[in-house]
Amino acid sequence: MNNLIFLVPLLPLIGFLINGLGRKSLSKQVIAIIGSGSILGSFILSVLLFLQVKSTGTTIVANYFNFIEVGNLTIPFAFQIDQLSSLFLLIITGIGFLIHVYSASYMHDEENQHYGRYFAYLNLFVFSMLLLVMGANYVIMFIGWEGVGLCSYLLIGFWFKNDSYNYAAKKAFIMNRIGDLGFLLAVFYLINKLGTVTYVDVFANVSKLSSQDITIITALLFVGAMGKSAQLPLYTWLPDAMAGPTPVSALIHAATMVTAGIYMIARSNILYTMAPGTQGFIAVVGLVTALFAATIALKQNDIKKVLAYSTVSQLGYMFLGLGVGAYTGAVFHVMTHAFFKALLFLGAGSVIHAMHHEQDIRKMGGLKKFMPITNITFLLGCLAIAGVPPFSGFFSKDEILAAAFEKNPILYYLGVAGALMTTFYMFRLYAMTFLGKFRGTHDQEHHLHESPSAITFPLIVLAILATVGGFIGIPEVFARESHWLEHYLSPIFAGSTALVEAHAVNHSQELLMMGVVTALVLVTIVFAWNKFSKYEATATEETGLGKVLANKWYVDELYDAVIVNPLNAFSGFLKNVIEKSVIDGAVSGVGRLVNYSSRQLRLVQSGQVGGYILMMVLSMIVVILLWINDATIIRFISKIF
Amino acid sequence: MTLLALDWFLLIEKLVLIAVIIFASLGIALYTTFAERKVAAILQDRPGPNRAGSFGLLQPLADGLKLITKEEIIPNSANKALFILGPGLAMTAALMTCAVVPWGNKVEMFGRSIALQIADINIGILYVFGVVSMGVYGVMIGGWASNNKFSLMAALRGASQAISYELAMGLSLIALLMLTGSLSLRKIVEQQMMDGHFWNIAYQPLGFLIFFICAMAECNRTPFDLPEAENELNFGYHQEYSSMKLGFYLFSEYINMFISSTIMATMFFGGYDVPFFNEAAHADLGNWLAVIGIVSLLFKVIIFIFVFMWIRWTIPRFRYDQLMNLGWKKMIPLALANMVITGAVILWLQK
Amino acid sequence: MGIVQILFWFLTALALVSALMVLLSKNPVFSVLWLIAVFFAISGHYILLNAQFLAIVNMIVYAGAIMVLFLFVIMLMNLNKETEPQKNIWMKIAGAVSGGCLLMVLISLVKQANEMTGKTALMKDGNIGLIGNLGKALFSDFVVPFEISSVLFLSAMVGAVVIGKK
Amino acid sequence: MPIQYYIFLALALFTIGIVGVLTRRNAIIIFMCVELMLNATNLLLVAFSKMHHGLAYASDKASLVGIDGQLFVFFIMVVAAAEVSVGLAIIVMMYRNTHSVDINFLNRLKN
Amino acid sequence: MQALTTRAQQVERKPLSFLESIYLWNIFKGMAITFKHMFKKQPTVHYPEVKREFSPVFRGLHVLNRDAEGRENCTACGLCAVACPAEAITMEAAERLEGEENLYREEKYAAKYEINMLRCIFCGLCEEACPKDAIYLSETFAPSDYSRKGFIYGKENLLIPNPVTHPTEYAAAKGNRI
Repeated sequence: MNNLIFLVPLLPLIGFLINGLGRKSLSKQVIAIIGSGSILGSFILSVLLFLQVKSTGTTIVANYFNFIEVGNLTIPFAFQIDQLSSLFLLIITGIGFLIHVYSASYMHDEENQHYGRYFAYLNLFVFSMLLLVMGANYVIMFIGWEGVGLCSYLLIGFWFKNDSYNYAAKKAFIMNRIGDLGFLLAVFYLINKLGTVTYVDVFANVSKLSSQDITIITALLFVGAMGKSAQLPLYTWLPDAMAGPTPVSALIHAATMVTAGIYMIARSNILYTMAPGTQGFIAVVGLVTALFAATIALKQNDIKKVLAYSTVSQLGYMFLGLGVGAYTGAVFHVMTHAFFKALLFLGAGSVIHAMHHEQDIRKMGGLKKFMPITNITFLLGCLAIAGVPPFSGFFSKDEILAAAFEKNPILYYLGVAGALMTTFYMFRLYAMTFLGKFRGTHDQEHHLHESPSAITFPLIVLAILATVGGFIGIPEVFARESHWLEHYLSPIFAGSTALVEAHAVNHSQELLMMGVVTALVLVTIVFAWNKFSKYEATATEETGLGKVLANKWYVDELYDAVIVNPLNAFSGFLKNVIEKSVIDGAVSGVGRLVNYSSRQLRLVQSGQVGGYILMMVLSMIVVILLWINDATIIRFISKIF
Repeated sequence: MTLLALDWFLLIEKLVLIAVIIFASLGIALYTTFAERKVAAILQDRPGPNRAGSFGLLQPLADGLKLITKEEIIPNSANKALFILGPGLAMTAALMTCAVVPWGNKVEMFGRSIALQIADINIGILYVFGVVSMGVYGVMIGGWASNNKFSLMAALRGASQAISYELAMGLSLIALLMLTGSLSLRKIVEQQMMDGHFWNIAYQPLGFLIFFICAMAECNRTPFDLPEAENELNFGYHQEYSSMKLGFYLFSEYINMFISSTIMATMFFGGYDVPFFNEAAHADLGNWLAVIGIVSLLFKVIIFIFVFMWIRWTIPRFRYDQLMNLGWKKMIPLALANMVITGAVILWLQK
Repeated sequence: MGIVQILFWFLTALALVSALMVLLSKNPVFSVLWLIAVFFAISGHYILLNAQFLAIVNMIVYAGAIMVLFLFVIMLMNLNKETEPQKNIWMKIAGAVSGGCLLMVLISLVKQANEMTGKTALMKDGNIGLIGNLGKALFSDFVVPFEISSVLFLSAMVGAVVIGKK
Repeated sequence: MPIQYYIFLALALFTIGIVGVLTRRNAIIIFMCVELMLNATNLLLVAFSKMHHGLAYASDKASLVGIDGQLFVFFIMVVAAAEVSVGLAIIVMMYRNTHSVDINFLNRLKN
Repeated sequence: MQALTTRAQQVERKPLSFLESIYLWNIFKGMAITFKHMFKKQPTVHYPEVKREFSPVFRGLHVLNRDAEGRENCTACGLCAVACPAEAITMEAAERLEGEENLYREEKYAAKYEINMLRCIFCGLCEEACPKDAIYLSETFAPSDYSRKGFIYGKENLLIPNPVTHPTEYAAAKGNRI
């Protein structure tokens, strides 16, 4: 089994190559089979790996070759399979496979060539993500990190004929670049301080680092995570990334790529545990992001935008979990979130598909009777994300909130507020989409239909997962030693848990908190249900806070005003003044100097072979003269004359 | 090279030999011109020259006299030095070839054993090729120095013909050399004289045919006399020549014919070997054995010369493209095939 | 002074004079003819060194084939004294002087090379120059270079034809 | 003969070749000078081969020491012949294009 | 193109077959033919030693005849000149003087008699026209000279030797005529 590890990322890579190169010659069916099949293969291997890790509990490090070998620094190309990465492998390949299946049907209207391109990108994405997760050091992780960035750029701009989509793609790419810079700096810092980037070595030698170093490293790494996982202030790319095809949104922006930051921090948990300052910062950023995005989501009318902001919000929860030291909770939430968010996105995709690419929920409604399966699965997803027990979201979110309460009750209260907002906008979305009566055109109504089985199958599978997925992490409150996930991941977080003394909230308080939150959630659901199931389109402008929220707190405008415009002005100054007169002047001056001296030197280059040979002979003479003993030659010459 | 040892008797002996052979060659060439006319006449049912001397035997002398006493003309625009050098080179090259030909057995004279060969060198036949390739210069220089377009064209024609056929000639001999295993002409003759050995013609009929044709081309004999096609191609490289310089050119050609006949007789027909006559058993004949050998060789040579003439007065000349096609597309592949087959057979026999 | 010495000095003088005449002749045809003389002199040296095969090959290949090609080309182009391009006199002097310097430097180099003093080349003895020995060495130890050189020849032939046909 | 005589002779021939290349403008003459240089090296190779052979010959008459030098000469001749065939073809091409064999017309290296 | 006559034949230009392109076979055939000629009888007449018989009507150079006493027959009547199709004959007449009876048979004789041998076509019409048998065509032929002038034969070239003074030459010149 160990020697098959390399196959896990290799299969998607092969799929990428075949689909990419054969996109014009292969039929759609073949492309879909290759694309999905390679992921299925990876998934099967991942399951085997997971089972192995689960049964033996050991960490496998597969060393392949030395990727970089400079001086004392040796960076091997190695994969590390342990509890954390095997879990992520399952999520990536499993959900990835479902999304591939979904895409096979969803993208069927594309031209053959673009269909192949789509699957090639998708496979490349999975490959990069697997590389990111499986890498045994930060550099391999960085390769995957960059790879997913690239793939997200390619996939967001998949319909590259639309300029605004390209703009969104570029935005995502640049935002990610800002974060990547932090990651890269952190890696360099690590290399500088420790001389190694391999996880095992780094974590073993953590004690050699001063707390300041750790803070800097963790902060820089977190900057990377902020970019990749769309945290404030680098979150704006994610909503815009909805430009890509819906399955892409589901795969990248819900289930996998954005969780890379979580994975990275969870992977480096020891470092973070030793840097409480950074951890606090993360908690604050996560919470603020969660609330901030939730408020924006309240007023969005685009079905995918709502989901996108909810993703940002949920990611904020995960960072909150990481920030308060609930690494297991964060990972747990990653997993459940992957289930229900993928489900929601795919459901949204199904809706959009049925509505012929209409994304405005104000023009939907009453889809319940047209699309029963989508309706039910979507409802299950909403319940899960709202945290209604016993759906999966309840367990994971509860774990994070409980941990936050332990840290600071304020974090808890704000978190609960965010959770209620989440419930509200999700049910607003559900109600406006599926309940009430249809508000779209007659033509659209005529064509409404349930999606084909390739689309509904993943929905059903994901719905089941979203419903029962939480049971792998039942809190201690309900049953002792029942938190399987915590048990499973404990080796990874062993170092961190050892550092932090455990002080659990007592059970009665916890049960009370759960009850109150559940009640509030249910109330919110009822409220939203009632309010929006009878929604009628009105022409009234939003006012006040509503307008601010609908405009996403004017963050994009703020960024434009604060960062983009001054930067543009500065760039303009650099371009027009500095570049033209100073740099160009210097460059052209050097050029002119070279030009002038060349023109003089050119006279030597007559182009006449004879001249060159003369030079050759003369230099031969000089070389020989230099080589042989001067005294003898002088004696010889004086003898001649 | 025994030549270089300071053995004065040897030097004198060789000088005498050289003188004799050169004069003999010249004489034979002289009479070949006569024979040419006579044979032509006989083949055409005419009596031929018969005025000078009985049967016209003094005719060559008369011809020579005529050539010598004619006016020497060197064209004004010609390059004088080269104009004179050209025929000289042609003549020298023609005469130099005889150096390696074994004319007969050793003779005992003045208490010395004299080999009837100027130099028995290790690379005999290669030497012949070397000298033959020099012969081209006489033609080219003469043609160029005349400063006449037609001469130049004829010279180039002649030179390319000579070079083309030299290739096939060499290749045809390689098969023979595989058999003999030696380049020395004397060794080759002695091998043919041995009991149980036939003349090489028996082993190499195709090689001989190719060699013969190529020799004809090298000598510019009909049907390969393109370089000097008198009326059809506006004469040849010697168009501007007159008097003895023209005579040299013509003479060198006849000497070439004589020498190539000798080489053919030596290589393929046993040289000075007398057929059905065991020389080794008649050692008591002494020097007469050598004389018999020389006569035998000369007899073979005369037959060859006759065949040359016979062919000349039978066959019309080739067109130039036919000539080149024959040389490059027929002779060389044939010679190569002959070489390969011979090599294969030798290997097969030796296992 | 034995006959070998006499011949050596004669051939040396012939080679040098002819080589100089190659340069000094205004007419390219004369240059070619002088070069042939150089080759003859060098062949003579080979014979003195008892390298019979090389001597005759030098004659056949260089004098008999290569120089005929040169003559062909020169004659077909109708190059003569009048059309011969001449270098400017200063360039000629520069060339001659630098060449002379090179010769001087090289000779001084050889003069002080101790490895070469007191060594002689075996003149007429020794059989390595005979065709039998050379042939054995050529077709046993050097058979691969020999075959490769035949391929080189073929490609050169093809190349010449292709260039010439354009 | 002393080997140095041969070295000097070869050097002199070689230098004459170089001077020829330097002082002539006719491409064919230059080419011929290159041949002259090749021949100078050939002569030197043969002389050296005989020098080495002479040392071995004193003890073993059948020795083949130094034969490789003469074979090198053989290969040099082969290469020279190939070179000449291609080179002359090139010169003929050049003559067809420029109607001259003056290498001063071949100054494309300049640009 | 339409052939102008029925005699035109298309020349066949087949490529040579292999045997032909080797040339050898045909060469041997040709050589056999020439070799046969070596043994053929030569038709050559070795001229100065052996002469071919003339036919009785052979027409050679002209001869001005004399009678048996050595007198010229010609009376310069001009009939021969009139008859001559090539207009090669000219003459001038003169009167026989006293004491010349032994020279000229008639009272009128040709003081000058010239035949341009380059124009003469040796047709024999002059001989036919002559009423006096004064001119006839001999068996002598192939004259040679260095200039064209020499071919204008005068009386000194044409007159037959005097049978009285030079009987042998006369006989030789007369040949087997009459």
